[in-house]
Order: sequence, then structure tokens, then C-alpha cells
Amino acid sequence: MKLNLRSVVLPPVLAVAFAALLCGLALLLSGANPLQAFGAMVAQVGEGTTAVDIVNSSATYYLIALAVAVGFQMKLFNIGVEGQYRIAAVTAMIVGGSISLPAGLHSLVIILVAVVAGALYAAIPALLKAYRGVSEVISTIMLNAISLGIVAFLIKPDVFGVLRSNSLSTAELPESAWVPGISLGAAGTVFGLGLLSVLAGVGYWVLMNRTRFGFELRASGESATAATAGGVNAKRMIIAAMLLSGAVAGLTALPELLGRDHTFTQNFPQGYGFSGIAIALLGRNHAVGIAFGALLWAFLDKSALALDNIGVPKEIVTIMQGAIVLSVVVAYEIVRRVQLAAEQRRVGQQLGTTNGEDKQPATTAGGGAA
Amino acid sequence: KDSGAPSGGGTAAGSPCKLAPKPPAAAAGTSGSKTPEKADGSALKVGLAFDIGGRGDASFNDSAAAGVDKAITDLGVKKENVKELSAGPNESEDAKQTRLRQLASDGVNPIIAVGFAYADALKAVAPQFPNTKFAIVDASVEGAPNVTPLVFAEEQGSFLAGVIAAYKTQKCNVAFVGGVETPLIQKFEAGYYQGAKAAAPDIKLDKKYLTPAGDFTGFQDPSKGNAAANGLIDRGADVLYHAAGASGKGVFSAAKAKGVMAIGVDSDQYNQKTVEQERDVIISSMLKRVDVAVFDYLLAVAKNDLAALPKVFDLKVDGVGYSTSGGKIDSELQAVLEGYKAQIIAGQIKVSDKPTS
Amino acid sequence: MISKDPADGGAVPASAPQRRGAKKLPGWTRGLIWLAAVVGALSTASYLTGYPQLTASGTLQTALLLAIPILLAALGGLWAERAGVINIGLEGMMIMGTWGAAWAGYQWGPWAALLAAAVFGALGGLVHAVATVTFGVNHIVSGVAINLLGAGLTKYLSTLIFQPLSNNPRESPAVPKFDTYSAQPLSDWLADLENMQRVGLSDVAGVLRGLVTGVSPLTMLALLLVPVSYLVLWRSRFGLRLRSCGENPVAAESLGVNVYVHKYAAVVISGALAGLGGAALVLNPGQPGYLEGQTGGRGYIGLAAMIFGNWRPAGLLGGSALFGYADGLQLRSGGATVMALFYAAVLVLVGIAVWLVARKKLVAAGITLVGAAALYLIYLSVDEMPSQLSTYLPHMVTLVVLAVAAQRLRPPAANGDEYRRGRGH
Amino acid sequence: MTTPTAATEGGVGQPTGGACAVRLSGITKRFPGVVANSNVHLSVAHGEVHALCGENGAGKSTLMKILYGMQNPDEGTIEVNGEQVHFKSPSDAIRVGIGMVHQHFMLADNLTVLENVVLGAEALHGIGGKARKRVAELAARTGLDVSPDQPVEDLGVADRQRVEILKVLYRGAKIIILDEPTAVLVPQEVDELFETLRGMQRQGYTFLFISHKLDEVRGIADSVTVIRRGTTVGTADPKRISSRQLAEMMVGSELPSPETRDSTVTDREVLVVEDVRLCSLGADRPVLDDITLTVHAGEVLGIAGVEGNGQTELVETIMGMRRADAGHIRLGHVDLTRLGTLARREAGIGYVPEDRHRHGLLLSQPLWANRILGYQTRRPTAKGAWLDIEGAKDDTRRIVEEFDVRTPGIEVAAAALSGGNQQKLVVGRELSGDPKLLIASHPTRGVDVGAQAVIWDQIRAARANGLAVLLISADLDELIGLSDTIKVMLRGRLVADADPSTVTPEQLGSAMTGVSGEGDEE
Ligand SMILES: Nc1ncnc2c1ncn2[C@@H]1O[C@H](COP(=O)(O)OP(=O)(O)OP(=O)(O)O)[C@@H](O)[C@H]1O
Ligand SMILES: Nc1ncnc2c1ncn2[C@@H]1O[C@H](COP(=O)(O)OP(=O)(O)OP(=O)(O)O)[C@@H](O)[C@H]1O
Ligand SMILES: [Mg+2]
Ligand SMILES: [Mg+2]
Repeated sequence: MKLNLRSVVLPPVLAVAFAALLCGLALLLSGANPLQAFGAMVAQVGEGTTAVDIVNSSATYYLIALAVAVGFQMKLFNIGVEGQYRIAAVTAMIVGGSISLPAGLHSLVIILVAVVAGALYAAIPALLKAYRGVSEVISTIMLNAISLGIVAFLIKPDVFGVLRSNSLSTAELPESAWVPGISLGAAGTVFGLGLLSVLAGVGYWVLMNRTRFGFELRASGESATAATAGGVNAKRMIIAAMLLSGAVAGLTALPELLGRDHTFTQNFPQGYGFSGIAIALLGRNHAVGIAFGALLWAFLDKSALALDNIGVPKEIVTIMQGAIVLSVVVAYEIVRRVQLAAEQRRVGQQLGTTNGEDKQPATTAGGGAA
Repeated sequence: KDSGAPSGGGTAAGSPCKLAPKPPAAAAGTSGSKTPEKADGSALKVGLAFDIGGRGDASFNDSAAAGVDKAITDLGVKKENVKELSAGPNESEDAKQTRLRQLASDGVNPIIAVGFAYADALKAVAPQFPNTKFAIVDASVEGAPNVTPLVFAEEQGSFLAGVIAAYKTQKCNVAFVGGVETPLIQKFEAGYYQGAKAAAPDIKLDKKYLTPAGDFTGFQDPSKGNAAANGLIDRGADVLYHAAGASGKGVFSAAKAKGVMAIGVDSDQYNQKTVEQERDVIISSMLKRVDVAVFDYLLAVAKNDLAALPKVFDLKVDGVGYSTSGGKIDSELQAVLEGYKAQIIAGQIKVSDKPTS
Repeated sequence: MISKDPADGGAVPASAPQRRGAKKLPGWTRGLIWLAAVVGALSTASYLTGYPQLTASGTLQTALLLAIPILLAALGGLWAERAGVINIGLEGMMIMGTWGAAWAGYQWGPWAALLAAAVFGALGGLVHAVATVTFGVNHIVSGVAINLLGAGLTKYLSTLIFQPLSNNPRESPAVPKFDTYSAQPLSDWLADLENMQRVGLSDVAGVLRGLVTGVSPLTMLALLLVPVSYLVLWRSRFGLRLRSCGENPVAAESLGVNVYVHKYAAVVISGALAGLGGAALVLNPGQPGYLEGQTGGRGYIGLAAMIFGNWRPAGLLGGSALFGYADGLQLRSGGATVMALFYAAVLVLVGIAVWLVARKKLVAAGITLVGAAALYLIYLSVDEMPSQLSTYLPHMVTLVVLAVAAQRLRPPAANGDEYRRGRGH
Repeated sequence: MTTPTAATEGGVGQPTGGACAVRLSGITKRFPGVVANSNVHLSVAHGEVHALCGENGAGKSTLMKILYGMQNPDEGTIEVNGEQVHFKSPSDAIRVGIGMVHQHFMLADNLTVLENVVLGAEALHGIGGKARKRVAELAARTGLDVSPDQPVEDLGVADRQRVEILKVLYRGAKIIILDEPTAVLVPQEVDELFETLRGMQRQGYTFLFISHKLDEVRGIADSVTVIRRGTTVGTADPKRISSRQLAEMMVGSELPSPETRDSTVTDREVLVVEDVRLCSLGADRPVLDDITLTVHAGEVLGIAGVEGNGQTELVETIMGMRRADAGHIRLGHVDLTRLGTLARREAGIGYVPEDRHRHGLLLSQPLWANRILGYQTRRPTAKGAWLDIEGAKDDTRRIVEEFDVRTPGIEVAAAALSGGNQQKLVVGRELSGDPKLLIASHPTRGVDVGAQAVIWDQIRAARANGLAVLLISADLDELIGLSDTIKVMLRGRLVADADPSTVTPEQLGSAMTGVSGEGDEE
């Protein structure tokens, strides 16, 4: 792929501007001052630990979005990352809290357990799809809900949980399992396992673009029939993609769990999965694109705090997230159509089928609009 | 067309309970004896970090806000010196920390965190601002001397709710609807059961939690509250006590439709606007006086005497209690309740905060 | 020469499947047989295990109420996907519906609530249509965005509009409800029958009574929309055109069907139906009005019910009913009754095994019997399912039924594909 | 609507003064970067069969889509029955009596025959009983003998073709466009179709007929217009022009011939298929029954058969995409029976699938990525688990060069290539890596004459180097011209052998439909 900078960067910029405009209007209607609001959103980055928090959140978002993207690459819609990371997180914390190992090794074992647990929970929809033809959309919706029950069961005090104050959680990890972060003093601490997302991102890119497995995965996504004729085993790919997706999802919660919380509580936030889906789509399943998507998402998330702080309805942030997702894809689509037309024009010219005196037929681009 | 009248009620028949001997009448005036104290809070910059919902949730956030409002009128806290921020659903830990930090670095002092979800965040933030006073509702934070816990003896209030239920049931069969099966809500259940058993040893008890710990939709789903309540009523219960947040509205409407009674929670739900239509089924509400706790805390801060605050807001300090609006608690029952209350205050009855089963 | 008589060696394609339908029963008959089998198994189980809740009228009534929002969302999914537009945005449209219903219902009563919910949902649908049909955006992206927009917008609007009325930014003031109706003499007569506790008879009476007692116009409307959707989609010209857009839009275009118009109509109707699902949440008994987070993922469940029902109205009715029933059962009766359901499942499985043996499918029968035995063992060894898990009974049941049932799901062929006029081959 | 005159105007279709059924003048249609039609003139007289010929991408389909209202012309006018018309959508064209059977079936598989037919024309007889009766009436005329309530997916190609014609008839079209209707039919089916056409012609129908098979054109058409690169080259009388001349008008080059000259057959067995049997769910007779065949090095074994008699299944069974229920498949000394598709490819099978879009290409991927498909484990496109992208690109350039793939570069998406060039890419890929066996299903279907020549030459060259080829083709000339041995397949069995040096297409066609008894060649 040639990197056409303008066509890659322009659409998201336009889309963010459009979404900001939309939300600005909504703010005006509700009597708030949009400029002040946007000012606060920008200013927050320099305040307190916000910049670090954005980085930390995006590390988490990045992992979950990668997990979603792995499935998307072969048109598998793994809504189940939500359940997979929860199961992985709680299993890893239970195991991690109940063993004692030297520092380093301890964390490593926890990471491994999380990966395996995430993959195993993803194995259910994978097997159901491969052998029973059950749509992964339904099965993962169901398994997400069931995961809540499993987690609740596991953190019961008479099972693996402990009761602290008014809250249930897993046993606290011994210090040997903690992963220290990079402390930036008052600006906060960057999670050590943030590195995990960088590694996962590089691994994802290499796997998708440079290996046989990635090729087979993408080929299956593009055309299952052509992939089969090319010797790709469809069932095996479904299972492999789903397991990989679940394994990556399993990593999601680890940066914050090993870096800050050291225990999985009943209040552990839900909904990373859906953010992950939106971010993967925003980043167009591309390792770098997802990184930007995750940063943007985290930035908007944190903006809710800054807006609340100056008395602006923070719900505007959710609207903005939705508007951005929609307008980014619309913008990309428009650019794609223009480019496709340009490419066809180029092909035509090189094959000599274009009349020299033609007026440029660029008007047809985007002409599908009803 | 169905009339609004109860349609048959439950299937199981029953009769009122055989009641345990009534407790000795309490010495009058154990409560309300506190003389209103005065202090000057005009210099205070008060911060409130709400849990999801914020001011107006008709629940503990609102109650906390009421405490601050009272401080504005009674202690002279300036309205413009009160800063309120509230949490969004599914927000991460660092968001809570940032919220607290935002308040603290703005020079707000004291800061009240509403809800045990703030416990971990406070543990991290409070040490960073050793000169700021923090308080947290429903939790305690170990190892942070500048954090004052504002915790309640919900089980004690619920005990009285259980007594009310035992005296009111016609079938000697009462039930509890919990929103989410967390330790906090289990305290309500535990106290309620003990109270009911104490008043009527033969009473039949039933319960249903809408969702398990971690799935907080149980506080937000009146449909489920309604379904669960209907199930309990059909199995014979005719007094329902709920600790299910907004889902409790479904409990009230089930009670109304089937002609049974219900007990509200946290605030005096009889006077709550959103359940106006069903309020005639509400016998009483178990009051959890977050407002009292918050006010007392602010008072203590204004007087610079935090040590005077109770460790637990219980029956003794009117941190929990019961409401009588609606007139369904007659003076006879009230005397019984006051009797039990006195016994609890005196330590003759120990109410456990864990369900037995 | 090509001859039409296969015996004559004509061009009957060897790979083409044999003509269907010769021996097979019509769909509705098979549906009824299944229904009878399930009711039979449930009543036997309720008798043998001593849990009358399995077929109590109250359970059925609750099931119906819980199923209605899901059913409406599923119907919404059906309309969109039959026209080839995947609608994962049902949840968002449903949220818009709850808000609209509360806003209008508070002011002008329940019928206005229905109308406004439909309009608000349809607005969500319109956004989805603009994105997917006009701009060819990936349908899932658009759906996810609409879920975000729906949630954000309603929160925002509530803060703006409901807070002054209810003092609560997350809740509307109470909304007036529909009166409910019961088929009076019938309902009472069924009640008598049910209370006689006769095996079978009382169960059937319980089931029927649950369906005719305390029914609101909304429930009737929702149930009515199932056959109406069938008739419109399968028996009308508009429906044929709409479905053709989901099967092969280019072919439709080549026959003069305006694909854009039909897709737009379908997605907007889909949104309106999802919005009605939201209204059902607001107007069902026990609901004060709009409540943030009230939908609790029912839009997704609706989507699942639609897939479960193989993109067909009767099928999705079954899916919603299954979900509503299981949810009603666990909410009303908790873990112990859930085990009785295991018992019913054992009965159904044994029945299937017998049928398989009759059809000489011994291996399949064996596997089914092993499954039945495993379930029976669980039933024997566990008294009560942990409440944490039984809460999610509906989800587990759905998953198990899907895994057991042979998968012959057929989504519309062009579902999710981008269509642009004049671009087909 | 004017009543059509039954008279057939002589051989010529030069724009004349009389009221033609259709007259297109000065039609120009531009797509981004391509002028599909440029100043096209075409007149079609009432009651004639007017053929349209041209290379792939010459603009035939586009012109017909314009006439059918599916595309709007940028310039030019359309007259139907002497009146100028402006079509905004196909419904406008349908209203004036034009119908079109498209090059690619325009059927919704999931809908029934009835639904497919009445779609868009519900105003005529509704969609219920009346429509059903009318469909049944018309079905008899097209020779369609299936229940109107059968889903179209259950039909074979010939029946689908009939449904397409039925759709047109149902709308009362008098001017019917047939875009490559014979591409998927065998000679007998073609004959039958032509029989139908002639009968309808007598009743006053007018036909516009597109085909790449020039003999057919000469067989059915009353006049033929040739289009090259979007412009009309001229109109000719098919009775007075040879196929060769016609082809020269189309491309300006000589018509290639698929004939093989000398035999290169060796006695080294490459592919051995023994007693292979394949059953499918729900069918009461096996899809493949007792298939036994051997292909030797240097041999082209052709399989003749009416589409749907098991050829597709045979190929897919040999490729491992389906699992045989009985029998053995061997490649040289390797037993393939239990191996997966990839292993079979690695053992040395090249595979040109019958449907390049479904089975051959990743349409949105660049050409070099398509080079990797099927070769993701082998050099030069892979090293172990890693892809060798440079290697893939280099080898793609080689294929583009050797096989004359007309493309601006190897980075363009496969979808941007015309069908013929896509096919050359696929053949090129499958002949790389020195396969021992090439399975070629309809290797030149829908490919223009120029590209056909390239593909035939390449197959012949490989065969001379000892490649064994299993050839499946509906084009009997191609089959007879390329094959060393021909086997006839009927209802899942190999029923006859034929000697390509003596057999005629007609004899082969009879054997394919089982009309002549067993046994066969002279
Ligand atoms: N929808 C379209 N968008 C862009 N370009 C198109 C489109 N349809 C056709 N073309 C271009 O117009 C040219 C003519 O296409 P057309 O389908 O008319 O060719 P054809 O003569 O029918 O070819 P074939 O014999 O392969 O069917 C093609 O080469 C193609 O590049
Ligand atoms: N729907 C479309 N959108 C964009 N381009 C198209 C479309 N249809 C055809 N084309 C263009 O047309 C060219 C190939 O079309 P064409 O129909 O001529 O191929 P073909 O030889 O007929 O192939 P096939 O036999 O597979 O149909 C390509 O350049 C492609 O870009
Ligand atoms: Mg073509
Ligand atoms: Mg064509």
C-alpha cells in the first residue's frame, strides 16, 4: 500500500472537525459556551495526571481494539471481547493472588494465564461457529452476559473472593506480581505493561502483513471461497482467529490490574469491549490507525471530567464519540470513492481507453448518493 | 378491562403471624434529643464527588446533596463555594482519581466522595493532599488518616423494616428484593430477616436479587424488579422490602397491582415524586440518613472536631431509621419499633450485617 | 437434445438438491408440534419435580412482558436485514424510543408515547440509512456509532428536559400507562382450571391464562406486528421488493425496483419498531418512565432473537418467547425452579432421541441420549443453581438451544453488502 | 405500442429512414477513466435477431444497459418504435416493451421462481394466484418445468436462463436483449434456446443478442454489429461473413484456434482417480459415482458434460475441497485421498477454478497478493511461516510479462482488471511453481479471443514440458481442440470416451445428454 498522506489524514481531521461543530451546536442550544468547553478539553491535557491517564487508557483500549480487529480481519464479529477480557482478568488475578513466585516470573505467569483464559473463553463461540454454525454474534452476546455471572460467582467470598469494606474483589496480588510503571512525578505513572500494547501492535502488524497465518486470515476475510480454493482450512481459521482474538482480549485489563489496582473488584468498569469495537473500526483494523483511534477515544473519555469540572454537560462526549465514528467512516468513504475513480481513470489512461479530449468525469464520484 | 383492584393476589393462603412478645417500651425521647449545634462554615469550600447519577437521583447522591444543602442554610456555607462533580457509567479508576484531584487542587476542602466506588481512588489521592480533608460514604479507607468514613448500620434500620413487615403481613410471609447482590445490599437483607424473625419467629422469608455483584443493571431495571416481585408475591409474600435502587419502582407497582404492601429504602419514598402513583402501598421506608452524615461531617469540620463524629451512623445517632409518612404505622406499632430500637441501641439485640444463608 | 425426463437422460443437474417440500410439513405445523412438545415437557416436568412455576400463569405473563421489548427489537432487525442492512444499532434506536416515549407520554398519554417512540426510533433508523445506504458505510460501524449517539443524545436531552421536571437528570417524570385487559370470563375459567392442579390440564390452562390476562394494548400491538410483518414482507408487493433488495439488489434494480427507496423505508421502519420496543420498556407495568440504562442490552438480545429465528417473523417470536420465558422463570423463581427446567430439557431430548431412532438415525439418537443423561446427572446432583449463574439462564438456554438445533440459518444473501446504483454487473 | 412487423429486413442494419424497433444514435457513456461507449450508432429492425459482437470490455453490455435504462448515456438519443425516449430507470424501458436477460444472472437465489418473475411487475397480475397462473402459462413456452414455488437456488443453469427469459416475457416485452445467454449452455441447450428464439421471432419479437461464440452468432442472427473499444466498427450480414472475418473486425488480428498439433502423451501416470464416490446430503443418488480416470504426463484429458452433472464436484473432490466418500486419488506416488487442499496443491496441482471471482481471486487485494494465494507456503512467495513479499512481487511481474496481463501495475486491485486479464493472471499463477497437474475448469469462459489465444498457448507449452492437464470446458471446440483424450460425464458417471481427432461437437453433445447409447467413438 502506498501511503497517501492526504487521503489517510484528511478524513479523520475533517470528521473530528465536523463532530466538534455538531457538538458545538448542541452546546450552544443548551446555553453553554462551546469555545470554553473545547478550551477546557484541550487544556485538560496539560493538567494533573490527565496526559498520563490518556496514555494509560489508550494502552488498554489499544489492546481490546486489536483483539476486535483480529476477528474483523476475517469478518468475524467478535462482540465477545467484553466477556473474554473479564474472564481473563478475574482468572489471572485469582491465580496470581494464590501463587508465590519471584518477581518478574510471577507477572509473566499472570500474563500467560490471562492469555490462556481469554482464548479459552473465546473457544466456546469459535467451536460453536466452526462445528455447529452458530453465529458468533449471538453466541458472544450471550457469553458476555454469562461472563458477568461467572465473575460474580468467582469473587464470592466463599469461592475465591474477599470482602473488603463494602466491596467484593479477588485477593490482593503479592508485590512480586506488581509491574512497576514509569513515574513522571506529579504527572502520574505510565503503566509498565503499556509496553504490552506496543508489543502487541507490532506483533499484530507483522503477523497480518508478513506471515502466512496473517495472509490466510485476511484471505478468509476477503473471500472465504477463494481462500478455501487456495488451501486455507476455513474451520481452522475460524478457531485460530477467535482464539487469537480472545488471547489478545485477555491482556486488556492487565496494565491497570498489575500496574495499579492489584486486585479485580466488583466495580471494575464494563464496556471496554464496545469501545474496542468502535476503536478498531475507527482505526480501520490497522495497527497504527487503531493507535490513533485509541488515543482519541481516551482523550474524549477524559474530557468528560474536564467538562463536568466547568459545568458543561459531560454527555456531549458520548455524542461526540458517536459522531466521530460515523463521520470518520463517511469521510473515508467519500475519499475512497474519489480515489477509486482516480484509479480507474489511471488504469484507463494507461490502457489507452480514455479519449484525450474527455472532460474529466469526476462528477460521477460519490454519485451513488440518493 | 382490568380494574385497578388487586387481581386475586397470591396463590398460597395464609394468616397473620403469631408475634413474639413485644419488647418493653422504650424510654421516651431517646432520639431527637440532640440540641441543634451551631458552627460557622462560611469559610468552607465544599466538594462533592458523586457516584453515577449525581444530584437528583432520588437516592444516596441526592441524600448527600441534601446534607450539603442543609449545611448551606444552617452552617452558612456559601453556595458558590460548593462544587459538585459526578461520575459517568463505566468509568475507569483513574477518572475517579482525577475527579478527586481536580477538586483537591482547586483548593476545595473538605471533599466528600459519595459511594464506596471511590474507596480505591481515595486511597491513592488522599495521601497526595495531606492537608485536605476527605470523607467517603459507605466505605472506609485504611491507612489514610485524612479520610473520614461515613458508614451506616443499614442492618439496624433494616431490622426495624423486618419488624414492620412481620406486624403487617397477613400471611406471615414476607420477602426482600435486592438490586445487585453486593455485600452492601446483603446488609439490608440480613437486618430485615433478623427483624422479621425477631418479631415473628415462624415467619416465612423469601428473597430475590436481580443481578449478581458486578452487573449493576440490577439497580436500573424496573422490569426485572417487577417480575421478581410478582414471583415473590405469587409464592405468598405480602410485604416486600426492596433495596434495588430504581428497580424498586417495579417492586412498588407489582405490590400495587396485587394488593400487597411494600417498604421503601434510603429516603422516605412515600414522598418521592416518581413513585407517587404507587405510594399507597408504601408502609414505611428504611431511612439511611446520608444527609445527616454529610451534615454532621461538615459541622465537625467547621468545628474542627472530627473525632466527635460517630464511627458508624446507626440507630443511636439517627443515621438510620424508619419513616412514618402515609400513616400506616400506628402508634402501637411505633411503640414496638421504638422498643426494638432501644434494645438495639442498648446492645441487647445485636444485628449481624451478613445474611445467614 | 435436452429432455425434461430425467429417465431419458436429461439435463437434470446432479448436484441440484432434490425438490423440497414433498414430504415436509409446512412450517406452521412443525412450529405447533414443537410448541406442543415443549409445553408437554414443561408440564410433565412441573408435575414430576413439584415446581408448578414452570407453567404458572404468572410465569407466562411475566415472560410475555419481558419478551415484548425484545420481540419488537427483533422485528426491527428483521425489517432492516431483510432489506440487506445489518442493524446492530437497534440498541441505540431503542434507547431513543424510550426517551421519546417518556417525553411524549408524560405530556399526552400512552398513545402519544407509542407514536413518539416510533418517530424517535425512526430517526435513529434514518441516520443508519443515510450512513449505510447513501454513503455505503460498513453497517456495523454505523450501528455502533448509532448506539453511542443514541445513548449520548438521550442523556443530554434528559439533562436538558427531564431534570427540571423530575429533579433527576437520568429519569423522566412518571408516564401514564395503558389500561390492561383480560379476556374476562375466559381468564377466570382458566384460573379455576389452573388452581385444580390437574396434571396437564392445569398447566395448559396456566399457560393460556398467562397469555390472556392483564394484557395491554401495547402487548397486543406487538404480537399483532408479527403476522403483520409476515404479511407485508411475504405477501405484499412492497415486501417482495423490499426482500429482493436484501437478496439481490442489482437484480431488483434491473427490474425497476428503486433499491434506495426500499432500503431507506426498511431501515426507517426498523428504527420505528426498535423505538416501539423502547416504548414497551417505558409503558410496561413497573416502569416509571424513562430511566438511563433502562434498555440494558435488550437491543442486542433482539438482534440475537432475530438470528435465532432465522430471519423469519415466527422464528424470532420463538426466540423472544424463549428468552422472555427463561428470564421470567429465573426472576420469579430463582435457582431451584431452574433445575426443574433441566428436567424438562431431559424430557425433550429423550423425545428427540426416540424420534431419531424412528428415523433410523442411531448415532444422532445416541449423542442426544448422552446429552440427556448428562443433563439428568446435573439435575440429580445439583439442588439449586448458584444465583449468580441462574440470573443468566436465558442466555445459557439460548446458547444451548442454538448449539443443539441443527444450523440451517439463512441470512438474506446480500445482507451487509454495499449497494450502489448502476454499479452491478 | 405499435404492432411489430413480422418482416425481416435484409441483411443490413444501416440507419435507415423506416421506424426501427430500436435506434441508438450517438450514444456516449463515460465511466471514470473509461469511455465505455463513444458515439455508437445502432439500428435494429422489427422482428430481427440482431447480434452484437466485440471483445471483452468493448462496451456491449454497457450499451445494452443504456438501452434498458440501467445506465444513463452521457450523450446520444434512444428511439424505440420511432419515438424518442428517455429512460430514468429500467421500469421506463420495461414500460415501452424492452426486456433484458443479463450476462450475469439477475436472480435472487433465496426467492422462489414466482417471486423472481413477478418482482417489479406486481402491477400486472399481483403476486398471488393470478400471477402464478400466468407464470405457468408462460413457463410452458420457455420449456421451464419447475414449480413456481421452488427457490431459484435449486435450479440448474439452463432453468435459470429460462427463468430469466420468463421474467422478460411476463412483462410483455417485445424487444428482448440477451447478453451472452449461451455462455453457460451446452450445444443442445443452445439449440433449444435458438429454437425458442426463432419461434418467438415469428410471433414478432425482436432480439438483441450478444455472444462471443461467433458460430452461434452466424447461426441465429439476421444482422451483426461489431463494437470495438466502445465504437461501432460496422454492421455485417452474418450469412455472408466467416467467423474469422468477424473476429478480425473485432480485434484486428487473426482468430486463434485451440487445436493441438502433435501428441506429447507419455505413459507416466500423474493423476490416478480410482472408484471415487461422493454423496451429498438429501440427494438420493451419489453426485459422483465410480469415477475412475488417469491423466498421464503430457496429456490433456478433457471432460465433457452438461453443466451440473458432477464436473464441479469432481474437480473439487480432486482439489480436496470436498471429501470423497469412497475411492482413492493419487498424484504420482502420493496418495491424496486424506490430504487437505493445501497439501494437494503442494504436491503439485495447479487449479484454474471455473469461477475466478469466487474461487480464484482476492478482488480487493493487489495483484501480487493474489499471486500468493494458494502458494502461501512455497517459494518464491513464502519462506517458512513468513511471506516473501519481494519474491511475490517479482514473480507477479514475470506473470504479467509472460502472460500479457494488461494492467497498469502489480499494485492495482485485482478487481480493476477486466475478466480476461484476471483469467490470465490466474492461469499464470497456477502454471508457476512447475505443477505436475493442472486442473483447468472453463479456462477461457467469458474471455475474449485475444486472451483465449494466450491462455491456450500457455497450456500447450506447459503440456509439451510434461504437464498433465485435466480440462473441463463447456466450449466443445476448445475441448476437442486441446484434449488428447475426452471423457463424457453424465449424472455423476463417466459414461463414454471420445477421440478428439475424430469426434464432432454434435456427437459429443449427444453423448453428453445421453441420447446416443453407451460406447462412442469411431
Ligand atoms: N459500472 C461501471 N463503472 C465503471 N466502469 C465500467 C462500468 N461498467 C463498465 N465499465 C467499463 O466499461 C467497459 C465496457 O464494459 P462492458 O461491460 O460494456 O463490456 P462488454 O463489451 O460487455 O464486455 P464483455 O464481453 O466482457 O461482457 C469496461 O471495460 C469497463 O471498464
Ligand atoms: N460495478 C463495477 N464497479 C466498478 N468497476 C466496474 C464495475 N463493473 C465493471 N467494472 C470495471 O469493468 C472492468 C471489467 O469489467 P468487464 O465487465 O468488462 O469484465 P468482463 O471481461 O466482462 O469480466 P467478466 O467476464 O468476469 O464479467 C474493470 O475494469 C472494472 O473496473
Ligand atoms: Mg462483463
Ligand atoms: Mg458484457
